[in-house]
Formats: sequence, structure tokens, C-alpha cells
Amino acid sequence: MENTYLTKKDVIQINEDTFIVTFNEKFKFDEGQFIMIQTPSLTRKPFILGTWEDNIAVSVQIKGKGTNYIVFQGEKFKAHFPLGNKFIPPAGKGIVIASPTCITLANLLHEKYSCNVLIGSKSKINLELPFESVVGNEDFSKKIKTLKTYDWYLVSGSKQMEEFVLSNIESKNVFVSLEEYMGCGIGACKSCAVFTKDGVKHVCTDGPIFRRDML
Amino acid sequence: MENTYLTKKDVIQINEDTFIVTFNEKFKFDEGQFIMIQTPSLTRKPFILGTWEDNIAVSVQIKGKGTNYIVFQGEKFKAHFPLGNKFIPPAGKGIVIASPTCITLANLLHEKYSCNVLIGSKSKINLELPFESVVGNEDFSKKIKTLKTYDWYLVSGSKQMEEFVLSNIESKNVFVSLEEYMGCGIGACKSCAVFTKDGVKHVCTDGPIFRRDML
Amino acid sequence: MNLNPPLVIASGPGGSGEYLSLINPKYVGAYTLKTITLNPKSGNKTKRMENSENYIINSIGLENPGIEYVISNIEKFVLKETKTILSLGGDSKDEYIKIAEKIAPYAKKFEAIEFNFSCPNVKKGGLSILSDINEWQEILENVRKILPDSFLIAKLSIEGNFVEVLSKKVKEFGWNGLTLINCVRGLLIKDGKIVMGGLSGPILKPIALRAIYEVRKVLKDIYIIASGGIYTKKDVDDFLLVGANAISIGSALFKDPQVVEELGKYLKGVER
Amino acid sequence: MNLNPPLVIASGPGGSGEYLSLINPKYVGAYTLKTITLNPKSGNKTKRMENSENYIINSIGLENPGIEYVISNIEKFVLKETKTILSLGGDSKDEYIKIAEKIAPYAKKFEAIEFNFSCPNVKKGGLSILSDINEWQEILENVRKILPDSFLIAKLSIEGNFVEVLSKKVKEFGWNGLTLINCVRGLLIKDGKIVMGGLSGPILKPIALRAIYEVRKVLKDIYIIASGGIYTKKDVDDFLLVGANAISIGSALFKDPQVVEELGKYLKGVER
Ligand SMILES: Cc1cc2nc3c(=O)[nH]c(=O)nc-3n(C[C@H](O)[C@H](O)[C@H](O)COP(=O)(O)OP(=O)(O)OC[C@H]3O[C@@H](n4cnc5c(N)ncnc54)[C@H](O)[C@@H]3O)c2cc1C
Ligand SMILES: Cc1cc2nc3c(=O)[nH]c(=O)nc-3n(C[C@H](O)[C@H](O)[C@H](O)COP(=O)(O)OP(=O)(O)OC[C@H]3O[C@@H](n4cnc5c(N)ncnc54)[C@H](O)[C@@H]3O)c2cc1C
Ligand SMILES: Cc1cc2nc3c(=O)[nH]c(=O)nc-3n(C[C@H](O)[C@H](O)[C@H](O)COP(=O)(O)O)c2cc1C
Ligand SMILES: Cc1cc2nc3c(=O)[nH]c(=O)nc-3n(C[C@H](O)[C@H](O)[C@H](O)COP(=O)(O)O)c2cc1C
Ligand code: FES
Ligand code: FES
Repeated sequence: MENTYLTKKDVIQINEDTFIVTFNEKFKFDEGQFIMIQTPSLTRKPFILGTWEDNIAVSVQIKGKGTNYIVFQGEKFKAHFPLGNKFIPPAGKGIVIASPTCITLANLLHEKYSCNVLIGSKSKINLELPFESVVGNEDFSKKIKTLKTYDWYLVSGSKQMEEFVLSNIESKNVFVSLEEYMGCGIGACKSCAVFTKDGVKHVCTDGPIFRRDML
Repeated sequence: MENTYLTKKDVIQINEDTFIVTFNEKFKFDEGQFIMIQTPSLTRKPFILGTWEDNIAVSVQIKGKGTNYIVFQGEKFKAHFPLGNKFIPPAGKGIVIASPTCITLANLLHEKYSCNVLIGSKSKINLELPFESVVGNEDFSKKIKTLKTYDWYLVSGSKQMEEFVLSNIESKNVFVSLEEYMGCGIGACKSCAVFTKDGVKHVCTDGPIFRRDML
Repeated sequence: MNLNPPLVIASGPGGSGEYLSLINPKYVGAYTLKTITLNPKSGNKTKRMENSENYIINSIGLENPGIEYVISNIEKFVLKETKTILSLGGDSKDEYIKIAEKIAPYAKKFEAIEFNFSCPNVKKGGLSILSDINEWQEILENVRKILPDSFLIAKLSIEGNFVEVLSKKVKEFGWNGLTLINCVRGLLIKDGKIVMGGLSGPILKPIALRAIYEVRKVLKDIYIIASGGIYTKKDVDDFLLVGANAISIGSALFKDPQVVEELGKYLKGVER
Repeated sequence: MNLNPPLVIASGPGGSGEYLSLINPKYVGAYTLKTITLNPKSGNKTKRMENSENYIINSIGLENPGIEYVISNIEKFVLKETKTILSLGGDSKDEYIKIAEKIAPYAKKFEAIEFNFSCPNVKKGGLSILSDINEWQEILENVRKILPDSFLIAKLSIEGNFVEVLSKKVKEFGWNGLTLINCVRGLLIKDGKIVMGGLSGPILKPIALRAIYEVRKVLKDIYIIASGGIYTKKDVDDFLLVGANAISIGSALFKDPQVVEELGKYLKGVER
């Protein structure tokens, strides 16, 4: 694990409120891992790691002061990374169903596993994407109902999106990237608990990606 | 009493850390009265009212965020004014001994009563003044010891300056402009107490200027 | 108690009505006077106030002219423009009881009488009247008898005992309301100097919200006036959400007295 | 206790040593483990944490594997890189006494044993162990007997009773130290949802400073670890000025673990 500075390379707008932020630095990480980025907020902020145009990148949706700082103000960030576990998809053809906040991870998985990607965005996407996207709940729901033939599914977006996919796709190989408030990202603070069939687990050390039968 | 907006006209630097701020608005007030100006701080900030080049003006020494805001950021301020009592000097020849924070009051008194003014500044004065000034403690002390012939004295500056004048000038007509932390400026909060021979008084409603025998 | 709007000026910051020269009484449901004690008090030595980023700290020490003075000038203390809440305090059981007896003949002139059991700036062996819970209960019992017809409010904070435990006692002894919360004891070091006093302003909000939440959980039908860091409409909404009946404006007066008009207007429009 | 530097990692935010992967142990005087209870606890439901401008609010609910697990894995819990302080908690007198008995054979492995009497997020009829002061004193008495050679620290906050009153009891029963203060109960409404928990971070600083000031005034020779909103050198200076022997880093870990190195270096240079 590293605890060091990263510097901002580019900011690329995806839709209304979500931006890809690329870094100048290169470091090793596995698909599914995340980073905790320092901002003026009292806690560091977790983001899923991915790639964009050969750079390490996160995709950040503006929520409050911390995300606003990362996208619009900060140039150099203290951060610790990589955190959490590698996502190892089962064999076969998979699809990543993601909101724009997961575009950089989707991109990485797409390149590595040639899996399909479906981006579901609330608002118009302003960026040319190398994979399919739909805008709005209605189109998203329709689309999901047609996706029955994949060997695995990774859903990463809002709770609403995750629940919709879970209740419409029956495969046991549906994986979900969970979000809970994170204080530390390293298993110390116990803020990111999820209650699973095997008892209490932590998104930061046991996840962030869980298979549906765990939940 | 008014509770309204004032707009900044000019900012004129006096020395290292003190600035005259003039306002576009005209309103009635008496010599010795003060104003409470709103800033991002949790309490409004008191300043002695005066004049500069025919404008109503305060002179502001940078102390913290509030004063910094008034001098460098704010353009329009909520404020309530005028507060406190009129200073009515005794008959005869008087002198105002003041730090740069009281230059606008000194100016007003100078124009109204043709009294003398001595400004004692810690640092070099960058502004042409219509009255005498000295820089540094040493010159100030020397000068004070020569001032024995006035009918009245008004001291307005640091506690240190006031104490020095009080202990070097014997006249019963030494008046001191007091400063205590002010929450309200209107006699409500009781934060600005001074303990006098006549019991507890309040700078905002009984002052801000007190004759030495009161203290 | 029926306040329209349900907005109260807090005891202390509002003095004895001085802010009426800066705010429109139409938006004040009731104006609480600064706490009065049996004997006059000249208060603590200065400095009595200081501000930090998100709090004010004060150690006024209940400077007040004493109850006899109030009684002799009663018409000055019963405000014409708004309903008036009288706030009373003391250092001992006897003082609380005596002051209640003295005010009894005039009690009807006030919309409510609030007893300040939580001033962090006066001392009884270093602590407040709450350090002896039995003595405190005797106060509750006696005052209720002495002022049988008054709307009696206890003002509490979070030190001394759990606020929900104290609140239950207040209800048990037949009192009508609670003001939650008073300042919490704090200390600030500014320019190398120690300033001690009670904390007020934004710092109190999450603490006051929780206190009211816990008290409302155990007492469904007591009148609660929320106090602590109320400056904005969101603050008002939050305090109503956790169960307050009215909100009180204290430190916000020091920032901008117009907040009363703004929040008063807002509250007139809110279904209570 | 002799800590060099006099800097402690607070119980809870530090987990059971996880932050040693991010900070240099040279600058840690002692590492306090997250509070352990008699039985394992899975903690409260989520959301367990949220941040606001100047505080963090958490309701972890003492999630921990229980004392038996700790004993079976004792070498994992006694940190190699730094001195370790064990933190123990409970919901009742019996639990505190039993856990003390269980750990007694291993007590020497820890630099000190801290008892958490102030967690705002577990319940005993809605309140903490301090709601019955007599029961609490029996805990102090019994634990001292069960662990005669340990450096015993009581961790208190400002609710339940006056902190200086509780602290005097701690000393009376022969305990060695105090950690002041734990989180204060708070409530935050974010996006229309209520988040309850303990407040930590900058909001606690003026409250903790005052608590330590008051306790030091009445207890000249007890070891005091300051806890509450310590992020900067000025914070360290302020807490030392009011009488703390050591300072503790909790929430600041979440902002920047390097604060430990910065303040640890600073403290190594300070004459204690
Ligand atoms: C494992 C994980 C991966 C994530 N990956 C991404 C990502 O790739 N892209 C993305 O845009 N967002 C991601 N998030 C969410 C992102 O961390 C929050 O949106 C961000 O922290 C908000 O910070 P803020 O200061 O702008 O918000 P605030 O104004 O502080 O709060 C706004 C909202 O964000 C939540 N939030 C704030 N701080 C945290 C925190 N430390 N941990 C979790 N939630 C928080 C709050 O609970 C609140 O609901 C991820 C969250 C987790 C747990
Ligand atoms: C009657 C009176 C008249 C004054 N007239 C002038 C003047 O003409 N020119 C001038 O430069 N200064 C004057 N002052 C002092 C001025 O009000 C403070 O310097 C100013 O309030 C500091 O605000 P801040 O936010 O910059 O400081 P902070 O960072 O908040 O504090 C810095 C220092 O200023 C003091 N201070 C802060 N707020 C107040 C307050 N509300 N009342 C009193 N002191 C405060 C603090 O105690 C502290 O010592 C006067 C004070 C009083 C009481
Ligand atoms: C300067 C000052 C004086 C106060 N005096 C009293 C008082 O005399 N009696 C009382 O019950 N509360 C007093 N308080 C407490 C306030 O009424 C109020 O409960 C507290 O400040 C929290 O609310 P706020 O954050 O809106 O100020 C005082 C507060 C301040 C700031
Ligand atoms: C997430 C979190 C968990 C905590 N858990 C514990 C705990 O298990 N035991 C304990 O004694 N204190 C616990 N605390 C309190 C801290 O040890 C510390 O006393 C408090 O947070 C104030 O210090 P700070 O402002 O530096 O965080 C916890 C605090 C936080 C923020
Ligand atoms: S974020 Fe702290 S334990 Fe997971
Ligand atoms: S400033 Fe409030 S009484 Fe003087």
C-alpha cells in the first residue's frame, strides 16, 4: 500500500455531473481495487480505480465539497492505494453494467476481458465511449430485461440500479460493487460494514465487489 | 438606530496593517459613536466612526478574518449604527492621541474642534496626514512627556498606549476610548463590561469613551 | 403555549428587549429575558466573549440587576411588543425557591417562566445546581407549587446528567416545557490566553438535535424549545423534524438580527 | 507510563493496528486497540459514519470479535512495532468485571488497559454504564483489585455526570490515568435522513480542552491523555497547556495518517 501524492493530468466531463480524472503517475493495482483521496473534507474519499486513455483514472460524480474539490480545484492529492480486492470474473462472456462513476473500471475490464459494457446514465453523455450506453431509467430498464445470456454480470452504480439488476437477472454470477461510508479504507474503523449471510463483512477489506449470494 | 447595508467606496492604506475604509452612504452620527459591521465571523465587529475626505469612514487594523474581509473582500456590508455616546470635550484646547485605528475619528474631531492630533504608529505611515505623527514606542514616549498643557486629552489606541498616557499625564480630563469584546453593541449581551467606581458599566451603552476618574 | 410564529428569542443574547430596536416584533413569538437571580450580580471579569470559526464562547456570569429591581420596574420588563418569557436562575435550592416566591404575584404577566438550570458560568462548588440531583428535584417540586398557574419551562444542557433523565424528572413534577440546550462548557486559547465559558453557535447544533431527539423519544407531550446554533431554514427544519415545538434564536442575533424576520416568516408558513 | 513521544493512537479509529501500514511506528508512543467487549458484537446497522463541515459522526456500535478471540490470538493483538494499550468495554457491571478477570493473565503484555466508560453508541436502557453511579464505582473498585499491576485508564466523556466528578472517583479508586474525552452524542440530518452517533473531530476540541482543564484543576497527579479534535501543532500545544500528559490521534487518521509523524516529531522535541 502506498500513501503518497498523485497529480492531476486531465479532467474529462462524462455527463452533467460526472468527470473522469486522470493522473500523471503510474502504479500497480488490480481491477476492482479503490483509492482513498484526501480533500479538505475530514475523511478521505473512496473511488474505484480504472484507466482512461492509458492513464490511471477515477471517475468522479460531484456530490459535495470533497468531490467538487477533486474535479475543480485540487491539482495534487495525498492518497492511499490500492485498497480492497481484485475482481476475478468467472469464465465466459461477461457484461459490466455501470453508471458513469464506474466508467474507468468498466474501461479496464473491457480491455482486459473483452467483456461488454452497458453504461446507464441519468443525463446525456457528452463523451464518445468505446461501449454502449443508455440514458434515463426507462431505456435502462428495457435494456436490462434483454440481458439474459451472459455468464457473469458486474453491476456498479446507484443502489437503485443494483437492485433493479438483481431483481431482473437471475444468474448466480451477478456481482455487485458496494458502497458504504468509508472512514479508513483499510479495515480499521469498521464504518463500511455489510451484513452478509456469513456475518458482518467490510466493503474495504472483503469487497468492494461481492457476489450476490454473499449478500 | 439603523440596520442596513453600506457599500465600500475606497480603501486607503495608512501603515503596514491599518486601512481607512470609506463608504458611499451618508448618515448622521456623533463623534465617539461606533458601528457594528457584519462579516463572515459569528459576531459583528465594532469600529469607531469618523470621516475621511468628506466621506463617512472607519479605520481598520487587520486582526483576523473579519477585519481582513472588510478591507480586502467585502464590497457591501450589513451593519447597525450609530451606537454608543457622543464625546463632548470640555472647553479649551484639546489633543487626540491615537493609533492609526482611530485616524478617522481624530480627523473628525480635528475638523470640528480644531484640536491637535498625535498619531502614534508601530510602523511607517504611508499616507499624508493633516496632523502630527510619530513612529515607534520610543518617539511616542518622548513626545507624550512633552504634552502637559492641554485642557483635555482623548486617548484611543492599544491598552499599552492608553496606560502609558494615563500614567504620564496628570490632568483629570484624560478621556479613554475603551475596547472590550462586543457581541451586540446595543446593551443586550453584557459582554463589554468594564468595572468602574460606580459598578459595572458597558462600553457599548455607557461608552465607548470614559473619563479617567470613571475607571 | 401558543406562539405565532413558534420562534423565541433566547435568554441572554437578547438582553431585556434591546433587540426590538433591530427586529420586527411581528416575527417574534416570545422574547425571553436574560436570566434574573435573587440578588444582583455584576458578572464575571472580562474578557467575557470571544469567537472562533464555528462557535462563540462567553462567560458573562449572569450579570443582572436582581429580582427586586425587576419587580420594581416590572412594566419595563414585560415587553409591550411581544409576549415575554421570564428567565430565572440561582446558585442554591433556597435561591430558586425564594425567587419563585417573589415573582409569584407577577407571574401572570409572563407568557411562561423559564428556570435556567444549566448556566455554565456560575458556580456552586465549581458545578451547577445539577450536581445534587435530589436538591434539584426539590426545586422542581416546590416551584411547581409556588407557581401553580404558570407555564413552567426548565432549561437544560447535556452536562451534569443525561439530558433525557433530567427531562423526565421535569415532566414528572408537572412542568410544561423544556428549552434544550444551553451552552456547553468550553475553552479557547487565543493569542496564548485561555478564554473559558459556554459554547454557543453552530457547534451546538448536532448536540442539541440529538438531545431533543432523545428527549422527544421518551416524552411525547412536553413543549420543547430548541436552542443551539439555529441560523438558517435548514436548521429550523432539522429541529422541527426531531420534535421541537419552537425554535430559539440566540447567537445568531450577533451575526444578523434579520435572521429573526427571515425565520419568523418561514415559520409562519409552516404547518405546526 | 512513559511514552515517547507522548502520542497515542485513539481506540476505534486505529482498529487493531491497521494504520501501522501507513505510519511510522517510531512516532507512535502507544497504539490503543479498538474497544473489546466480553461477547463479540457485530455493531450497529449502517450508515455508520458521515461527515459534516467540522465533525465526523459515527455509530459503529463497538463491532469487535470479543475477548475470547483476542485471548486466543493474543500475539496478533499485542503489536510488535509499538506499545499497545488494550481498550475494554461492556454493558453492565458484570461484563466489565468478567472481562477484567479474563484478561488478567495477559495484562502484563499491555502497556496500559483502558476502560471505555463512555461509548455513546451502545445502550444500557438507552444510556451508558454511567447511568448508575454506584454500580460504576463498584466496577472501578473491582477492576483495580483484579488488575493490581496494570496501568489502568478510564475513558470518559462529558455526559452522564460532570467529568471532574467522575474523574475524582477514578483517582479515588486508585486508577492511574484518564483519557478525556470520548465522542459526544450527536445527530446529523443529511439528505433528509437522520444519522445518529458520536461526534468526533474539530468540534470536540473546545469541549475536551475545558474537560481537561477542569479535571487537572482538581487532580494534580493523574496521567491525562487528551482526545478530541487533535490535528495540528497548535492543538497539541493547547492540550499540553491545559494539563494533558499525552495527546491522542483519532479522527485525524481519516484525514491524513501522516499527521502522526508530524505531531510525533514535534512532541519528541517538546520538553515533557
Ligand atoms: C468503495 C467505494 C467506491 C466508490 N467509488 C466511487 C467512484 O468511483 N466514483 C464516484 O463518483 N464515487 C464513488 N464512491 C462514492 C464517493 O466516495 C462519494 O461520493 C464521495 O466520497 C463524496 O464526497 P463529498 O465530499 O463530495 O461528499 P459529502 O458532501 O461529504 O457527502 C455526499 C455524499 O457522499 C457520501 N460520502 C461522503 N464521504 C464518503 C466516504 N468517505 N465514503 C463513502 N461515501 C461518502 C455521503 O455519505 C453523502 O451521501 C465510492 C464509494 C465507495 C464506498
Ligand atoms: C468600541 C470598539 C471600537 C473599536 N474600533 C475599532 C476601530 O476603529 N478600528 C479597528 O481597527 N478596530 C477597532 N476595534 C477592534 C475591532 O473591533 C477588532 O479588531 C475586530 O473586531 C477584529 O475582528 P476579526 O474578525 O478580524 O478578529 P478575530 O480573529 O475574530 O479576533 C482578533 C482579535 O480581535 C478581537 N475581536 C474580535 N471580534 C471582536 C468584537 N466583536 N469586539 C471586540 N473585539 C473583537 C478578538 O478579541 C481578538 O483579540 C474596536 C473595538 C471596540 C470594542
Ligand atoms: C452571551 C450569551 C449569554 C447567555 N446568557 C444566558 C442566560 O442568561 N440565561 C440562559 O438561560 N441562557 C443564556 N445563554 C444561552 C442561550 O440562551 C442559548 O441557549 C445558547 O446560546 C445556545 O443557543 P445559540 O447557539 O442560538 O446561541 C447565553 C448565551 C450567550 C451567547
Ligand atoms: C469511528 C470511530 C470509532 C471509535 N471507536 C471507539 C472505541 O471503540 N472505543 C473508544 O474508547 N473510543 C472510540 N472512539 C472515540 C475515539 O477514540 C476518540 O476518543 C474520539 O473520536 C475523539 O477524538 P478525535 O476527535 O481525535 O477522533 C471512536 C471514534 C471514531 C471516530
Ligand atoms: S472503511 Fe474503515 S473499516 Fe472499511
Ligand atoms: S456589546 Fe453587548 S452589551 Fe455591550
